[in-house]
Amino acid sequence: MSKKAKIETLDNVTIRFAGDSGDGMQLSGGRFTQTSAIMGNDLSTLPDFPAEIRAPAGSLAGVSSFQIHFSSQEIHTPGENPDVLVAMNPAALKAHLKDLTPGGTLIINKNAFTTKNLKLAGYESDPTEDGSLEDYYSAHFIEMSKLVNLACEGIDLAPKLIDRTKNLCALGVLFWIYDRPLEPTIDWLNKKFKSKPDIVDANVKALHAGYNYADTAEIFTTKYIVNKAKLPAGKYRNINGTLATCLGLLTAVEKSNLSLTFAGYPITPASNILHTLANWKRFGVKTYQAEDEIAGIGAALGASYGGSLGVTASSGPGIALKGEFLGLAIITELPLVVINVQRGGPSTGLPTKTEQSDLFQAVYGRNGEAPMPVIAASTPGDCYYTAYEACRIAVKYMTPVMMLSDGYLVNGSEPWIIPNPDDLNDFDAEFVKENLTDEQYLPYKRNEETLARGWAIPGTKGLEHRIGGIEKQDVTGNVNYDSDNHEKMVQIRARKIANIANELPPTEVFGKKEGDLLILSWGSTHGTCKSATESLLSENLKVAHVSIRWISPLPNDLKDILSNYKNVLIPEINTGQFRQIIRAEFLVDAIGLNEVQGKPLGASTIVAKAKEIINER
Amino acid sequence: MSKKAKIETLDNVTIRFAGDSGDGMQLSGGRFTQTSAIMGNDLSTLPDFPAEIRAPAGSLAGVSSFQIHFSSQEIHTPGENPDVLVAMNPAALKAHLKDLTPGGTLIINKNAFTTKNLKLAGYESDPTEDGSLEDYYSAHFIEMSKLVNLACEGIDLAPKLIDRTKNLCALGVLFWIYDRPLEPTIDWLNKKFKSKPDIVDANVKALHAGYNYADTAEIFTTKYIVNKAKLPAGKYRNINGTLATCLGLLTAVEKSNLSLTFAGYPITPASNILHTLANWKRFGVKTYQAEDEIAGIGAALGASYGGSLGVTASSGPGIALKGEFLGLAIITELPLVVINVQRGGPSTGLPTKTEQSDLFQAVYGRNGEAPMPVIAASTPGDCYYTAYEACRIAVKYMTPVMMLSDGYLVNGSEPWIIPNPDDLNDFDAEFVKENLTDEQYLPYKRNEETLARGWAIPGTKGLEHRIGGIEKQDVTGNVNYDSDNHEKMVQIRARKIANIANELPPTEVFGKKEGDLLILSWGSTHGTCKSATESLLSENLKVAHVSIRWISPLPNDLKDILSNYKNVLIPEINTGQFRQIIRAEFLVDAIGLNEVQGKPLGASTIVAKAKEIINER
Amino acid sequence: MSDKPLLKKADFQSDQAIRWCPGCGDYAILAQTQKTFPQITEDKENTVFVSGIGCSSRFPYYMNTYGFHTIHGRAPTIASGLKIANPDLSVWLVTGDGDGLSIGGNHMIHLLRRNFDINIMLFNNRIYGLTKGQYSPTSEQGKVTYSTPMGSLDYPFKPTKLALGAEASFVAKTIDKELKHLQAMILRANEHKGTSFIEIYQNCNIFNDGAFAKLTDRDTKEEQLLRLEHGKPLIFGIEKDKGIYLDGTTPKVVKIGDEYSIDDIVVHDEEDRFIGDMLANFTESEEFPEPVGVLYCKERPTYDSLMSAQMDESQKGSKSSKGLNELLNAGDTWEVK
Amino acid sequence: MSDKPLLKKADFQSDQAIRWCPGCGDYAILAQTQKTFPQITEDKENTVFVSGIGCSSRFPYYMNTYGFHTIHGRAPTIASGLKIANPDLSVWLVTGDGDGLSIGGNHMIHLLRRNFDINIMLFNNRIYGLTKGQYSPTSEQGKVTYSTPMGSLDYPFKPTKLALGAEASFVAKTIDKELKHLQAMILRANEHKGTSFIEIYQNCNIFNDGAFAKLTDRDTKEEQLLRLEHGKPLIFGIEKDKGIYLDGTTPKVVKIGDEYSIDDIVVHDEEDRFIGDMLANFTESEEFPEPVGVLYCKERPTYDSLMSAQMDESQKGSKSSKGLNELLNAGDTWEVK
Ligand SMILES: Cc1ncc(C[n+]2csc(CCOP(=O)(O)OP(=O)(O)O)c2C)c(N)n1
Ligand SMILES: Cc1ncc(C[n+]2csc(CCOP(=O)(O)OP(=O)(O)O)c2C)c(N)n1
Ligand code: SF4
Ligand code: SF4
Ligand SMILES: [Mg+2]
Ligand SMILES: [Mg+2]
Repeated sequence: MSKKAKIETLDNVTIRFAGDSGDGMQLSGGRFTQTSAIMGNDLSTLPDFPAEIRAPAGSLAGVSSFQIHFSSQEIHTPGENPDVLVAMNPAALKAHLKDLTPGGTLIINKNAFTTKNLKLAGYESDPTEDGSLEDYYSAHFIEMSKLVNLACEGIDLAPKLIDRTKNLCALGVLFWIYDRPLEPTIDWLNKKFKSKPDIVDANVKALHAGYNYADTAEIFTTKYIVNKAKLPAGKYRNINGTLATCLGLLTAVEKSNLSLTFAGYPITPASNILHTLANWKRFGVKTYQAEDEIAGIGAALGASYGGSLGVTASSGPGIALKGEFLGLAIITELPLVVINVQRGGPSTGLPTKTEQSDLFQAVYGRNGEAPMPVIAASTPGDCYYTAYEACRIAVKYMTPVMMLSDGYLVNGSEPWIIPNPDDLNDFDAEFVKENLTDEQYLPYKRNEETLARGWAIPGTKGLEHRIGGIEKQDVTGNVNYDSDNHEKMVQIRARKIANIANELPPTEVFGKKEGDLLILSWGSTHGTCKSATESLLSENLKVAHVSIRWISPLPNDLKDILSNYKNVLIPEINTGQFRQIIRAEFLVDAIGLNEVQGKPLGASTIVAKAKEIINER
Repeated sequence: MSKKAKIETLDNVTIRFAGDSGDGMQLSGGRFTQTSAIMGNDLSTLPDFPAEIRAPAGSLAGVSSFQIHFSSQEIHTPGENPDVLVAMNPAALKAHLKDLTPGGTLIINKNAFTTKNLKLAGYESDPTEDGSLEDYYSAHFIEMSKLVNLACEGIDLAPKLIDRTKNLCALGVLFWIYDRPLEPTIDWLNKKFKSKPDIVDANVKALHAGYNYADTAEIFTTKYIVNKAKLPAGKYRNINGTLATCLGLLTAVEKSNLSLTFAGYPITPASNILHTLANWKRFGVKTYQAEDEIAGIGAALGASYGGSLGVTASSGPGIALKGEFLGLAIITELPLVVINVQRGGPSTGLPTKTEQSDLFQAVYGRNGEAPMPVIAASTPGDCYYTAYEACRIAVKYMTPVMMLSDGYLVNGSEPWIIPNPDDLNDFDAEFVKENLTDEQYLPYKRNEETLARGWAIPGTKGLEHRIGGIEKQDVTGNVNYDSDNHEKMVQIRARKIANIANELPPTEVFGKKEGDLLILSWGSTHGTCKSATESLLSENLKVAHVSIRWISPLPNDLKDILSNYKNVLIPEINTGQFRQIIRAEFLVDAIGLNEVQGKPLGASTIVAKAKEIINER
Repeated sequence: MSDKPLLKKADFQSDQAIRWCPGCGDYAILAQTQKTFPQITEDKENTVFVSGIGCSSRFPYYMNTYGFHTIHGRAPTIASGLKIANPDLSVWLVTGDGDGLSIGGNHMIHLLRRNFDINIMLFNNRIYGLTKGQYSPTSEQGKVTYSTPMGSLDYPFKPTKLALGAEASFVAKTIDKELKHLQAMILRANEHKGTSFIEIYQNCNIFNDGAFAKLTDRDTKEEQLLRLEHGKPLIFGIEKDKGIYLDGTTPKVVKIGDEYSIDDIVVHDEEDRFIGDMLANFTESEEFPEPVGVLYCKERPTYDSLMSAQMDESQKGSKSSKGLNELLNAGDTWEVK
Repeated sequence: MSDKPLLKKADFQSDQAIRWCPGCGDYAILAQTQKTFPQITEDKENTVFVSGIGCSSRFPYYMNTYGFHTIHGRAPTIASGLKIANPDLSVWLVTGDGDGLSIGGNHMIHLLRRNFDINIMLFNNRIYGLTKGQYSPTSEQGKVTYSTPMGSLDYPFKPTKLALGAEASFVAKTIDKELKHLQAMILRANEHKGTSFIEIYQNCNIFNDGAFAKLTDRDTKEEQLLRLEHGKPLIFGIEKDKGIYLDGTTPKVVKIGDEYSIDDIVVHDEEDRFIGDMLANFTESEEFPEPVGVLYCKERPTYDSLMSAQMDESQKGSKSSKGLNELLNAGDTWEVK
């Protein structure tokens, strides 16, 4: 039956699945991802959800998409312009066509191009009929709804449910084109819908229908092979940033024998952290949905005061509300982890889109002299290590720590070597022991090395003491209004945070150790910058990439590193906030590459900018 | 009767009145100030209140003080180390003696040095008896309580009330020493206690008692004369920063024909703004005490939305709570003035002390790309002009504006030429006119020059429209999630604020137009920096002083000015926040002089530091 | 109202595409509001809808009046400031059970006690819709949601009881599906001078479908609803054969017939706060029917009218035009020549 | 309690100098608390006092237990988190009418409905003390203060009514000058499992002196105070000759004698929420005496106990020690060699 297809090998492919919110695009994308992972590709993914809960079916506002970039090489981004666009309805086509690579492959569910849907998407004429697509793309119009209906004949399911399987049909087509096995998906369906055999049946039939259609129909003439990537050896899983963050927190408390108390208030895109942790009660994790963000951080701080590690998470507007409490955490010197999953601002802004524009808020957004460590995760999987480090530093230095994440990181995913918690930095947490002497406990006596005060928790005999937000007397912690004491305490608090830099590992420089251009990134632009650097290095340009994890304090060796390059380029999804910090700190005339479009930067933009700089300066 | 006293002329004198909270030191200080003002001295004052409401009488926590610096020259600070210390009880002596100039004059109320008071102040032996003071100071122990008791014999008042007049006795002594008339004080007493002749009588007697004592007793051998200062001609009054701020706000609305709505929540040291404005209902000012700071700014923004100029004021922790709402004001582009009367932080910190440590919060403390003008007042009287400008810019550019003030500015006072509102910058406020056409009103259409959108207030026919915190479509203001539109709006909002720099007057440079050192200040360190600069210039050093009013945006000409000096010194009452901004903006290796002691900097510290820089570099 | 031409429902429909989920109860509330408004005003420019954040809070976008979609929980603050600036506006506040009672609870209770002349429509779907289904302060204890996989632990608020506890001067309850009743409540709120609090039970068919089913099912609802009418006895049931009887201080449901006659039944008095409190306690109880209608309504001076009075009073005698100069020149002054 | 040696009042006195104004009612409350505590605990390390900001909120500094002076209005959040972390602690929350009902009103009502086992002492002096005398949400309408020179406009909260509206499970009221009664209320709050709300009328002799004079003047107070006792009729007056009678749904003060006998008087039942609501309405009214004592007390599961139960339940069967690895390795995994 099967026609003889040409076979070509590719290094890299980016596919974007796009359809109505109800079309199951996240599922198709997820399954393609899983299968590719098992096949040994490196990959990176990025879902994009509509802002509305349930926008009207067929509307532009209701389009949901999922992009996967997979490769036989190491990759670092979910890709820019897709090579393949799957468009399940006119709105999806309208919203995403502009991104498709010229000459790219278009796979369209022809049955969804009804007059009503075309109108909803704002098409005057039907692009699957008017020939407007074929000139520019390799366009395939497949009657997916019809295909699945035929395939599922005889299954006792409502027509609506059968129609819903068309996402599996689309997946089947792609599996054929990229020569991927169907079994992992079939296994998964069997597990997922264990109790609903009809559903499994319909979905499997739809999957095969798509696969067979591609195999049989004359329209696809080439199969593509994307080989295994050479990845570091290890046991892998796919992970998104939310789960990685939660696992990082859990690892932190398990290693330190602490308990975890998470208190927060729902907000997109941070809510999933609460949801995930809420399922982990069996591991001793306590979660608390507070009445607002202030109560969330308050309860987390209260928990820390009580000897559990308090963690809270939110996004821009919610973080804004936590500012006053951060000051209290700083002056009372209690451990606390605050996670900011950044989204587009200002104000409510673009709540479902990614952005890096809360950096200023994290570093500077408090009243008074209120220094506080700020750490940023660079990839979905890195959220694990970042969350772990945030907890470790919070406890070791008795300080609140702000962890910066963003919409892309929490929702994006990548293959991830399952870590061995034993390999992580040691993490000792100790409470002050009970005091059976007559001596008054001194809550602000410090560890000489870290300058951390003791963690003396209520319930411990002989440590009764009072803390609060008024300036404290050195050593005793009593209320104190003296000038000299205040200045001293301001300095101690600053020094304590600055000292953290002394324990940071040497900063990794990827690329040339000196040269024309250093690309400096923080947070989720890591992958894009690394890809761009690889590309520039492959053209023999003298460039390097440094990705900064600790923004406050900055690593001690950064100054020297910066001095090894003629130029410094800082790409950010904001108007130049990190650039401002680097300029102030090192008086380096860093150049910004700034796009604020609610989505990750593209590596090609960075490559172009880098070349421009190298050539011009 | 009167002995023949030597007469000496002095340029400058600084007196500090210190006593228990109940001792009336603020009153003595105020009267001395007023009399000196009328005599034509230039002057500057600084009260210092205890943090407690009513700390136990005689305790260190209960000491209240008032410092006045008066001069026959122009002066800019309340002085550093007083030449004269009036100490009404042992605690006052204990708390303030360390600041008294070596060899300075001590005037002590001997009667308060009881065993109980000595113990409360922590004295082991009586310093008025053990000779410990006379070696270092010109110490005068006066039995003030006894003096007033004798003077008031026959007046039918409770002994407690009579004893309370001893602050007038102390004042009388000082009036004699500095050759000042008693009449202004007597007139004032008559007015103030019109309905209580006995009180007037006792106070006047006490005043005379002190004056006569100084005149008669052998202990004061010299009278000092501080001549009139050559001040700019005009009608003067004494003013503190709170009143100046309120007058500035009122002037703004009167000039623009707007109404003023002030909404806030009490917090030290900002509450007096609310109290002052609450008394001005007769001028159309509406004030609203909200349930918290969030409600305060929300109501102010709601008022602005309704066409009244909304103003709110708070201090550090309260400003922290307003951050989320600032984002809403920025994206909805409504006028709003937020006044931050800075105090010592972090957290509750030192609530009654001054500090400049909320600069970062003002400039950077918001989520998302949230640019907003920041203006800082430099002297108590300058609060008037600053508040006026804050209002003008808020309305002209349809933006929230943050005005920075501080504990020193609101409580300190200085002689002030009564301004003529007609001389101020024009201030036109116009609402969008009603629209009787069928065309949809476009709320985000902009003025081409200022980029401000129209102020279209509810109640106006034909302008019905919807605004909110989600990203808005350019021109229409509709909800919009597009990438390109978002980037465009981010840029427009930034440009609108940056453009304000184009209308700022040329920056004033005091001193050499180029040279070795520029002293750069913002906010209330203005006076100290100016004094230091005068002193350095008098030694023929090549220095200058620039005081920055607009911190965001910075003036366009600052870059050139900075380039005219070998070094830049930035004195601040924080750990270097403005320095950080200047470094980032101009890549200038500015040097910081930072003291965080809850009190104004001293000019001598700056002078010393300046010399060190000039000599070393 | 004057003799201007009456506005129509369509005049209150904005041009924005409505983005609630198909089937959401919010649609019905919007439609009833748009339908009622021609009876409320003939100048739509004087009406302002202010909201917080949530599905319900998108409401202002769809009303062709002035509208302000503010931030989460803070609509009462904006509405209060707006009313201070311009007491003549008709200000409507739309909020949800999360927006108005969780993050915004404090502003809500303070608005109620201050009694600004503002009308509140609280859409209670007992869930957070916009953030995709976490429990809210009105969710029943034990509710399984994303954030509470083993069931929620918090005891819920009864919104009308909280409102009465906060000294509300007008408290009513209605249901998205009770179209006429909803309209009537909107009209009553509009008539009331002072803060009017209408709780509207609203079905979120995506995350909390059927939360109010027993109150809206044609077959069962009359057994469950206690329809309040001022001056009428508190009776209910398909046969109108049950009523509320006060046994000492304790209310009881009794059957009207042999033992109890209609005269034994408590007569509703909207101005009686003891009755209002009692009815609010009936919310979502096993024992009592669910009261809908006006639980309590008693006017007292509004904040805005008191403020206007003070402003007027303060301006008596003094002329504000001279004010600024008078103030600038107050206190001791002196001339330097 | 065990047979450990009893602690003494002095054991609960910290070494910090007390900084309230001489004559402040706070002193009496502190003294009664320190006096009562030996009856409450024999391990002072298990007691934590948490407060916000205000004069009253300095309280923890003076108790020789653990103490946390937090930020304005937010003490309930810290206390809740503390109780989550360690449900065995005895947590006391001290707040003021500004701290607890103005800026902190939302956290307060949510704490009450959640019913954490925490004891709240709200010092109501009807003024902002620490910020030097602005009116508060409990100040009477028309109050002249620095921020309201022509008199305040807001209608005040009745704190006990708000607490009941927020589903409080224990609501009591007492007075700084009623030393024994104050002690008794502290003991009752301690006994109650769940959030206990004690409102304490407290004189601020600096900014609001005499606010409660009619309730504390020896000569008049018994005519004004309705001393609540469970199971006893609601009578008051120096001669104990007045009582509360229910006329239909409406309470009335009646004289016991000819027309009404003691049997006509409502009998207090702490567990009856209808009575609780009624009594809360009596607050600061012209018509009714001021109730002091326990208005309402009815236990229901506490948040902390429900949470503990869920934690226990979740851990049945699964061993948490293996948890981390299980989670790390969950889902599809594959090996790269
Ligand atoms: C400061 C802040 N915190 C949290 C959110 C996220 N958020 C938006 S709406 C909402 C709750 C919505 O619930 P409700 O008010 O009941 O409205 P509904 O969607 O159910 O109509 C939350 C938590 C936000 N936008 N801002
Ligand atoms: C965020 C914040 N806002 C305002 C203040 C100022 N403030 C401190 S205490 C207080 C009110 C105190 O009143 P109350 O709670 O009644 O306590 P009292 O002093 O009367 O005992 C205020 C407004 C503050 N410290 N923090
Ligand atoms: S999520 Fe619920 S409340 Fe929100 S629009 Fe959808 S159905 Fe309505
Ligand atoms: S101001 Fe009032 S409440 Fe505060 S300590 Fe003084 S008397 Fe007590
Ligand atoms: Mg809801
Ligand atoms: Mg108070």
